[in-house]
Amino acid sequence: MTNAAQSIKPHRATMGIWYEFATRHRASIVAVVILIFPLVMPFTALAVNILIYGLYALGFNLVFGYLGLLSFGHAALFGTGAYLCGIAIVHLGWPWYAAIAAGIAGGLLMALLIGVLAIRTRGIYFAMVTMALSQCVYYLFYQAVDLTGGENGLRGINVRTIDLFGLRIDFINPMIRYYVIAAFVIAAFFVMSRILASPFGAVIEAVRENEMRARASGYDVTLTRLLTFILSGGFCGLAGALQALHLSIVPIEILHYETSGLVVMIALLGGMGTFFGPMIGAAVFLVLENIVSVWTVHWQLIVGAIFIACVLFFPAGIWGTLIARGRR
Amino acid sequence: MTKKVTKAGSISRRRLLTTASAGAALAVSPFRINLLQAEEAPIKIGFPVPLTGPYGAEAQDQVRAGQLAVAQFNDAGGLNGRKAELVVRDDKLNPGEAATRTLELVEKEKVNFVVGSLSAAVQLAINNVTKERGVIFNSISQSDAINEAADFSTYTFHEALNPHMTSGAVGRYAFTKFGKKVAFLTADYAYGHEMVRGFLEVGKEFNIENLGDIRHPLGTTDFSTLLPRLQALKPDILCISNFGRDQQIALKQATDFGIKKSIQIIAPLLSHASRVAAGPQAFEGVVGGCSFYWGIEDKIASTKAFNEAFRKMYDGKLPTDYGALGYGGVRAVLEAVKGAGSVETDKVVAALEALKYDYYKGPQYYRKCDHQSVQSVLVIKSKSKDMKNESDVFEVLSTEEPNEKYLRSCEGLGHKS
Amino acid sequence: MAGLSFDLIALQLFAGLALGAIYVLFAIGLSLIFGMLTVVNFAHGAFYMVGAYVGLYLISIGGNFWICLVAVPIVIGLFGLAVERVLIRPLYGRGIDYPLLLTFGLSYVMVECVRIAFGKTGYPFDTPEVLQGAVDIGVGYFPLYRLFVIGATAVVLLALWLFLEKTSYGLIIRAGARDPQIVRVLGVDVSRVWLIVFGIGTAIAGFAGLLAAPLQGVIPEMGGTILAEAFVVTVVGGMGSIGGAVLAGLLVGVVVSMTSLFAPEMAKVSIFALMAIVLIVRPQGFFGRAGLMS
Amino acid sequence: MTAVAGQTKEIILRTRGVGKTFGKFVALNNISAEFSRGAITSIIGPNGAGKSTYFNLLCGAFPPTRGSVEFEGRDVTGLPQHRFAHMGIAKSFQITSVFPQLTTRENIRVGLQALVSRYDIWRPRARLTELVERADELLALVGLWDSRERAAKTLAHGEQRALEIGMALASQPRLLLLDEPTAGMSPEETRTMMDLIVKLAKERTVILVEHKMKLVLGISDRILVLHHGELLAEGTPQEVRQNEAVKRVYLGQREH
Repeated sequence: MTNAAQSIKPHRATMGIWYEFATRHRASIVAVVILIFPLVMPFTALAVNILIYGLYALGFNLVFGYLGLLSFGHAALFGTGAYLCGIAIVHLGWPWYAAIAAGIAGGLLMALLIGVLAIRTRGIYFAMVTMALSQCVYYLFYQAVDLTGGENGLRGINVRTIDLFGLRIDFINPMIRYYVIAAFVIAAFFVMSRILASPFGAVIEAVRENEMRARASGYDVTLTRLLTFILSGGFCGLAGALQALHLSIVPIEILHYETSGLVVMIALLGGMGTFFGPMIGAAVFLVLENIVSVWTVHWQLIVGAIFIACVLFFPAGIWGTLIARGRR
Repeated sequence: MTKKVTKAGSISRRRLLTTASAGAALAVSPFRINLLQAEEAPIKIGFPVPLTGPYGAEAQDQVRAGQLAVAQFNDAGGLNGRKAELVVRDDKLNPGEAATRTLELVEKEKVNFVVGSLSAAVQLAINNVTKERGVIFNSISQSDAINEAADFSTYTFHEALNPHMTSGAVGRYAFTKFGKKVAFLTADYAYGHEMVRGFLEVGKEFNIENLGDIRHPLGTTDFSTLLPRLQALKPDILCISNFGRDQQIALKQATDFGIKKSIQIIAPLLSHASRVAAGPQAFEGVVGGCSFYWGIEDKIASTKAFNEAFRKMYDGKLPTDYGALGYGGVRAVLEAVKGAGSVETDKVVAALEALKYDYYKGPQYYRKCDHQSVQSVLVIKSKSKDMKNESDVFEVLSTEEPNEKYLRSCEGLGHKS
Repeated sequence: MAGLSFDLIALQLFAGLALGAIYVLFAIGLSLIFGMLTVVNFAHGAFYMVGAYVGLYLISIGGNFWICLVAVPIVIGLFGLAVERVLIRPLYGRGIDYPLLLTFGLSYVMVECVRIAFGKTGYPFDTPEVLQGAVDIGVGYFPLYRLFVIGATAVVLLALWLFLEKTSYGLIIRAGARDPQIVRVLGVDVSRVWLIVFGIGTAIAGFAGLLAAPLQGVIPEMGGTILAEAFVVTVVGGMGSIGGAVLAGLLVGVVVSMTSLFAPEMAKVSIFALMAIVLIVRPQGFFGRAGLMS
Repeated sequence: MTAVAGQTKEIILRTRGVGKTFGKFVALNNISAEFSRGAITSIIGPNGAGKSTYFNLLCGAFPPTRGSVEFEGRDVTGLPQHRFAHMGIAKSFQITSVFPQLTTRENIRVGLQALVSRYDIWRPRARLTELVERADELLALVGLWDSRERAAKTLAHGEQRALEIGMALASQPRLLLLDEPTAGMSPEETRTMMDLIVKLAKERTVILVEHKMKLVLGISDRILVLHHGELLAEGTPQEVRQNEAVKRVYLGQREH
């Protein structure tokens, strides 16, 4: 089902020079791009959203692109991260960094719960079970009004300043907020790059490529899937936590299945199973939506049409197509 | 950024979605030196409303009326010649999007004020962003939570009615007329719960008998599994506390089940657009509340003036309830600016607190403790015959005059007295 | 709350079955298309919605509800044929994700086009005069129109059953639903069969939309909610199984109505909880093939 | 009926009364057999004899309905398949099964890695250099050195089969299970494969499932003949060739 030939592999046949360069220094390239990014965006809050959705899609892509499982329930991982971070600040009065840790832990834990239940189903059924379970999570948070604010959303995640190495930084300042969040996103990209280049990264791809063969080679396919899903939850949880800090609220819509659908769209648009694809997909999608929705209220028509065109003509996604060109 | 200063009069002809179009897409560096906000720079009012989504029609009306208030302000000379401008954004009815757009309005557009929203969750999201940044926000949609101390701030104003006020007015009217046995069908979210709470509080005065409260999930499209149960309770009054499409479908299906034959249906809030979308049959005989109905123009001078200005600007169209809120919300802020003689936040807050105004529905003022606009509530009934035009959908049964005693007490909301 | 009489429970059960009828009608099209084409049609809700709008339009230009009952499925079916030919066909053999994502985008486009053509606000859709009012069904009063919906669903199911059992196309489709390879081996023009199946599936969706219109009015977003619920129905029943869709549709209706009786605010999530439980216990649904689409 | 070990060598693998039913269909019925260490044992039989079912029980692809499987004196019945690989049992598939998008070398490297590192998410795998070296050795052994940088899906059929053997060897098995290793091969490829099998059998035990009896007669130490899910005969190639029951089964059935 995948078409992830573009994924990064050390022993790949004939690479272009720039491609090889990009592969080797992918984390540094991301860092540089992220630094100058807000300068070219329509507004800083959008740039932050792109980073966060890019990170969310990066985590999702680990399961979708690299492991080859289509999950329709990733909103539960993203949303749990956001809510736990928010709850830690609003109700428990935790410092911001501890709240981020709570968000990551929330993503990991929710992924463990959903993963244990869903990981044995396959293909379309996996998509449906994850969707159903994430709907149940939606309901759970919706009903826990005292903790989550229910339909009104969780408000009051107000972090005005953050203390860093003795410095007091103004977190309300948009650029500073951007760079603080960017630091976390860069760190996450680095970790993801390590995971993909690790022995376990090879196992993930082996399981996607041929489950039976992987099993015969001595890999526990179910456990590998579960661990990958949990890792993915950690990235999505971090993305959620950053989103909570950025917007200072957590809306219940974050757990809606449309949030799950959105990340599929972003990953596909950027190029599933590619390292930079999710971030590029997030940037293109959100910028497009922003521009078109300022221009016309019928932005969904344009977005839908672009989506159809992508599926029909660029199934490898934007980045996937570029890589395929570049490698030639 | 190119010159955005617009000559007087042209603003009214602006398209709904002004500013930040092509120019914004081109690199607007946050590092760019902010040219001193010259005196000529317009007074910017950010206006996030759900242009897309199920309340798009209402939102469009909010924008129209907001533009009218801006045009009137500018035509009257602005603030010593300084014009105002409405910066409209689509919040997509999503609090996350609303928060993002509010950040854009505050951080990039550098708006002086924010007015808008059409959902409880969205207004709370916007409010959380603006209050952190010391920007005045005048909310034009319903919520009880925004009055409460936890969400309130000095910069938070609430032009719209809240559920407590509407359900109170409707309850006081209905419980004396239709009976004491009451059953509830309620959308299971804060707004629905707040409305029921309002009814029950009023109900204590009238000794109503609460037969039960059935809560349905938000976005329910089929009430057939709930209605037999409600019917079996045999109430005098069925109180349907939900909004928008939930309300339209609930009323439609209640009609199909023949509930109206023996039971009076009341709803805390009847919206103009919902009534038009669902048609006269479904809403027939339903009694509810609203903040504004154009039909009171016979009695109230300010309504007549507002209706006429709106008609003139928009080819004879009549304003709706949400449109009027958009007008009131924007105009109150601009009048306060005039009164303060400045756009400085603290001065404008003081001016708003001191404001006694009558722009479109009779006298109003913002209560000191929670900045809730104290105002009249109309109790209306849906029409199904003798309609003069397509906007002639309600009959006003009574008007509850503005009175602070109909609001939740400041202490009850958690404000220090 | 008092008043849990036997009559009420019986009426509730009946209401559940009536609700299930619409789920069934919506889900069989979805299931038919999936079983034959392995296309998860995310635009099914949009076809349903367009069906309701086509009905609205036909009535506004002087048609009546009975004409719509025939015309709407034909119009939507033809539209479905065109969609299959132009958009879905190039994606066969590319796995299950791409048609899914394409139809996802298509639903955006269809909804927005309807918004442009008919406006963002919904419209009322009157119940045909002869079907207005409620009738006594022994345990209580029930709207006549809902009884009609049950009847119409039964007719569609019967027609579909006759088509599948008694015609040569039906034979091929049944064989194909069991094993797509067989049909190819038999040397049948598969693409023609796929085209027809997609047309029938969407036609039924349009018909369902028309039937739902008098129940809730029409609005561009009306397809979204039922789509999510219908996925539950098809998955619980076993994807590709028409019998499973019928059984699961009725079951979901009853589960919703019974939850409504005891914990109404949980009515929506009960559907998803049901699906999660069924799939965890039996990953292929009631009648699904194990390992399909892995 | 218990097969007797021909030589005095130790038993590496033993099945006791294993059977497998799928629904009502009995695929395999009560097979007890022993396999000697260091030998080449072939399992033969006509189509539908239960060879593949038996093979899958031996390699742990699914558990038997009845009976037990013992490896090196240890009961391994019902263990998950990946555990079989850890214990030293490797298999190749009847239908070619490789990691199609990975390079030939990466295919083998992944196979090798399973013994060394399965859950390490942090250290770069490029640092496990000894795996690459061993992968190169195995590539040379199975004759794929020249194709080491090609994606596995681009290899010819015979090369893919060889790659599979290479991957099986990667887990350093003491027992190598091969399911019709020459299926679909040209005569020339078949000869190369047979030579390779003989070479491999010098250092490990090999169990071979084969449809074509003639192929294995020459290289096998012992042969098991299955028919209708039962063990029909068992013995040295010579004994099997002269077995009346076997002759009857294979009579008229031309070997192809």
